[in-house]
Parts: sequence; C-alpha cells; structure tokens
Amino acid sequence: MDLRLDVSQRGEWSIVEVGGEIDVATAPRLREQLIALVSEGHHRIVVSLEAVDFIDSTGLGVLISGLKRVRTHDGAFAVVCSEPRILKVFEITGLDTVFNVAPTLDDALASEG
Amino acid sequence: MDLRLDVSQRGEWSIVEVGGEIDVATAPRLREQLIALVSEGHHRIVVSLEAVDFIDSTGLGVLISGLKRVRTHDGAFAVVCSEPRILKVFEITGLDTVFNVAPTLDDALASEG
Amino acid sequence: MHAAPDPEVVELALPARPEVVSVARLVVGAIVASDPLFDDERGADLRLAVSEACTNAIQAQLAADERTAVPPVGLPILMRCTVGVGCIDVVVTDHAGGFDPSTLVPHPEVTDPARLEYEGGLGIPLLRMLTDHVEFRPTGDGTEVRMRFEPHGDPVRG
Amino acid sequence: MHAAPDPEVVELALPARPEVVSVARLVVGAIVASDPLFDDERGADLRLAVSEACTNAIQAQLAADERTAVPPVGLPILMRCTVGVGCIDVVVTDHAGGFDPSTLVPHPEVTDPARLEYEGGLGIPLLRMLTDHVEFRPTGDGTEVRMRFEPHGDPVRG
Ligand SMILES: Nc1ncnc2c1ncn2[C@@H]1O[C@H](COP(=O)(O)OP(=O)(O)O)[C@@H](O)[C@H]1O
Ligand SMILES: Nc1ncnc2c1ncn2[C@@H]1O[C@H](COP(=O)(O)OP(=O)(O)O)[C@@H](O)[C@H]1O
Repeated sequence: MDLRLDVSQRGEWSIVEVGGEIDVATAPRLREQLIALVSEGHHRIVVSLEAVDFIDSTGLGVLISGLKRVRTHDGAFAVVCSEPRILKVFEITGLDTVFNVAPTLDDALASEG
Repeated sequence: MDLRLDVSQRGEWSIVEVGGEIDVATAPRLREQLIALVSEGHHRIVVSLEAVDFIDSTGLGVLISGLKRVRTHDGAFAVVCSEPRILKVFEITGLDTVFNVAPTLDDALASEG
Repeated sequence: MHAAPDPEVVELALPARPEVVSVARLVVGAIVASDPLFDDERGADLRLAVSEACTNAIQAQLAADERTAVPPVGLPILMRCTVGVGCIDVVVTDHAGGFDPSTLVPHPEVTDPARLEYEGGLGIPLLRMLTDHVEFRPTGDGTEVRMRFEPHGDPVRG
Repeated sequence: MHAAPDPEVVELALPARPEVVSVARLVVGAIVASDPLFDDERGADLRLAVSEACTNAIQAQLAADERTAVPPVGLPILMRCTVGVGCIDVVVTDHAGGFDPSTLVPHPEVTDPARLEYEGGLGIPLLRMLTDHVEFRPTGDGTEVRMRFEPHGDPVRG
C-alpha cells in the first residue's frame, strides 16, 4: 500500500527514489516503473532506498530484474542505501556483491554502475 | 507501553508534558504522576497533550481525577491541546467545558486554570 | 482460529492484558487506512471506538478471571474486522460473563459539578457516538460488541 | 477462532491478499517492540522473517485457489505469536496444499553470473538466516512454518 515512487533525470541517469515499504503488495509497482524506464530507453538507473523502511525478498527480486534489464542494454544500475536495517538484507543475501550499493546518491551517480 | 512523561516547573505551575498514547495500559502512570505532584504540594498543574497521538476514556478519567484533586486544594488545572484529533475527544464527551483546554502552553500558564 | 472463510475478514485474538489494546488499534488502523472511503478523521474514530470495546472486554475478562477460584483461564479477546461495501464492521467478543448495558446509570451532565465524581463510564457513551451502529449482544458466556462504521465527511481518494 | 487459552498468545487471521502482509508485520513488530530482550535490529529480523513466511503462505493460497475449479474459498492465513521466556515463537499456517522444502534446488552462488537468472527463491533462505530455528511442517491440507527467535546482541532495556 504504502509505496512512494519519485522519478527524475540527472544527466544520463534516471533516478528512482522509493519511499515506504517494498513487499509483495507494493513491489509490482516498482517493477513496472523500472520496466517502463528501460523500455523508454533509459539504461542508466539509480534506485534510491534512502526513504525505504522495509524491503523483502520480493523487493530484492525486482531489483535483480532491473539490473538484468539494463545489462542487456549495456546500461548501469546502482542502489543507494545507507540505513543499516536495509543494508543488512543485502549483506545476508550476498546481494551487496551483486549490486553497486552506494552510500549516497552522489556516490552512485559518480560510479560506473 | 509507549508513554513519555516530562515534568518541569514554571513559576507556580507544574507542567506535565505527555507523549505517546494514553490508554488503559499507560494511563496509570499518568495518574501516579499527578497524584505524586499533588501530594508534594503542587496544586497548579498543566498537562500538555501536544505530543499525544491517542487518548481514550481511561485517559480522560485520569485527567478528571487530576482536576478533582487540585480542586480540593483550591488549585488550578489546565490542559494544553491543539491537535484536532485529540480535541475532538474532549468535544464529543463535553469535557471541553469541564476542563480549561488551552491551545498553547503560554495560554495555559496565563490562565487562572 | 477456525475463521469463517471470507476474503475480507481480519481476525485478531489477544490475551486479556491492557498492553495489547494498542495492537488492536494498530490492526484496525491499518485496515481503515487502506480503505479510501475513510478519511483520517474517521479512521481515528474507528481506532478509538475499537480501543474502547477491547478495553472493556479485557477489563471484564480480568475481573472475571479474578472471581474464579481456579487459576485464571486467560480466555482471549477476539476482534473481527470485516471490510464491506461502504462500511467497516468490527466485532469484539469476550468470555467475561456478560452485562446488561441498559442498566448502566447515565452520568450527570458534564455541566453538573457532580459529574466530577465519575472518572469512568465514558467508554460506552464514546462507543455510541463514534459508531454508526452499535449493539451489545450477550453470548453464552460473555459479550459481543458489534460496531458498524460508515465513512463520514468528504471521502479522500487514496 | 477458538484459540488455545494462553495469556501470551496473539493470533491473527488474514485473508490471502498481498496487501495484508503489512498487517502481520505491524502486529509482530508491536509484540517484539514490547519485549525488552529484543533490540531494534532483532525486531527488524522478526518482521522480515514473518513477512516472508506470510508472503509464501498467501502466494501459495492464491495459487491453490486458482487451481480449484470451484470459486476460491479464500481460506485465511493464520499467524500465531507466542512470547516465551527468552524467545518468541511465531507459527504461520496456510491451507494451500503443502510443499516439500527439501526439493527446492539451491540457487547458484551470488557471485555466479547465472545467479541473475533467479529473481525469486530468496524467501526461504532469508527465513533460515533470520530465525534461530525454522521448521516446515506439512499439515493435512497445507503448511505450518514454525519459527523461533532468540534475542541477539546486547539486550536493550526498554
Ligand atoms: N464487555 C463487557 N463485559 C462486561 N461488562 C462490561 C463490558 N463492557 C462494559 N461493561 C460494564 O459497563 C460499565 C461501563 O463501561 P464504560 O462506559 O466503558 O465505562 P468504564 O469501563 O470506565 O466503567 C463497565 O464498568 C462494566 O461494568
Ligand atoms: N507455504 C507454502 N506453501 C506452498 N509452497 C511454498 C510455501 N512456501 C514456499 N513454497 C514454495 O517454495 C518456493 C520457494 O520459496 P521462496 O524461497 O520464498 O522463494 P519464492 O517465493 O520467491 O519462490 C516457492 O516458490 C513455493 O513453490
């Protein structure tokens, strides 16, 4: 229910700022947003989780699908996350080694993705 | 569970700032605080509900008992409340006419109580 | 919990302890918040009314447990919340022996100085004011408080 | 809901809809927050593990409902939370036909590029990591996921 999505453009990066809880009920909206961006030709995507209070395996799955999609276009994908509770979910699943997880938006934008 | 009580003195007024939820589980702590103040000789009491998210009939009962206690000592009792959700509970029970409900702490302190 | 199957029913069984009334508020608050017909103010009404009903059920259960010679059985309080078309129904059930709401003596008017003698007795009046319909039904061993809430004011599309 | 009487048990019955998983998180979050032995980080573990178990139960129930020729019966998902001495037990039950967790094929290592082929399958591994003990018990018509949580790290007195 409680998911906020805010999309903006900075240079060649599309920034998706997510707020609230990413779970089985809300993850489909994030998935559709990522699909829409890629199909519109945006292949460099940053997903900011700074305003996210909760993410579950469904949310992680949507991020994996986003990463896959931009890779097929030689794009870039980065995740912004500094909140320990959320970082922990990436760490214990090992996905912190799969994603480029940056502590700030600027770090993410400066990266290769 | 979630009740915060902060007691301070301003002139002859004792100020009890309450935060959180006043219900059947937490109201006893507020009741004890008010009893303690009166028994220590503090007969002018302001209870600020500015940080209160919820109050039920148990909470209202504790405020009534506080008002009664200070009255037996010719004291004064005021309630600070500006949040419409909380004010509504006073209004529909008619207790807004029983209590001196002030919109700010300064208004309460300036009152006769 | 052998709930009658209904895709829109949420049921909560709580131990008769004052500390858990906040859990009932959380649940009913989440349910009403997800119904776009109910605005925040009406949501607060629901939370308060359901809280009053659960508080009464828990207090009656604790009193009943104290009356029994055997150790308290700790029967749970049940809250059943059904999101209907244009209304939300909440039923709170206890096994606390029941009471007759018609015998409750109304308090003096709030303007009457004698009103201050009564610190309690505000729960059921609040229930009556905050619900669109409320009914106290005796069950075999306790009470079922059936409340109906309709959206008030301007609905907020969420 | 004919809950076995126990003063420390909270039970929640939810319709099999994705939107209500957040209600299960709210309830378990409130229960763990009121236990001073569990700090915020461990509370977050509980919320996530219980959420994963409820999500699986709901998805399995929805799939089972789709398989049946008759209109979906909408059997509820049950969550039962027991605060014990030094641990919290949560059982999530569904009527979705059951499955054999030992047949789940482990995914490639996260460092393997083929790992990206799998968007799902993280729920049960997370359950195993976040619980101190987890068991998947087949019931007559579904699954009972029994989870035990102990406090980790330095307890925070609340
Ligand atoms: N579920 C219940 N079971 C038994 N008695 C009840 C129940 N609900 C209310 N009562 C009785 O009705 C009285 C009035 O309730 P209420 O208006 O909520 O005020 P209060 O709880 O402050 O007394 C209670 O004191 C109690 O004796
Ligand atoms: N309660 C359940 N009832 C039936 N099948 C289940 C249940 N829980 C899990 N499963 C099966 O186990 C699989 C793996 O679950 P999980 O690790 O949570 O990943 P995902 O749900 O993303 O597939 C599910 O796809 C489902 O087939």
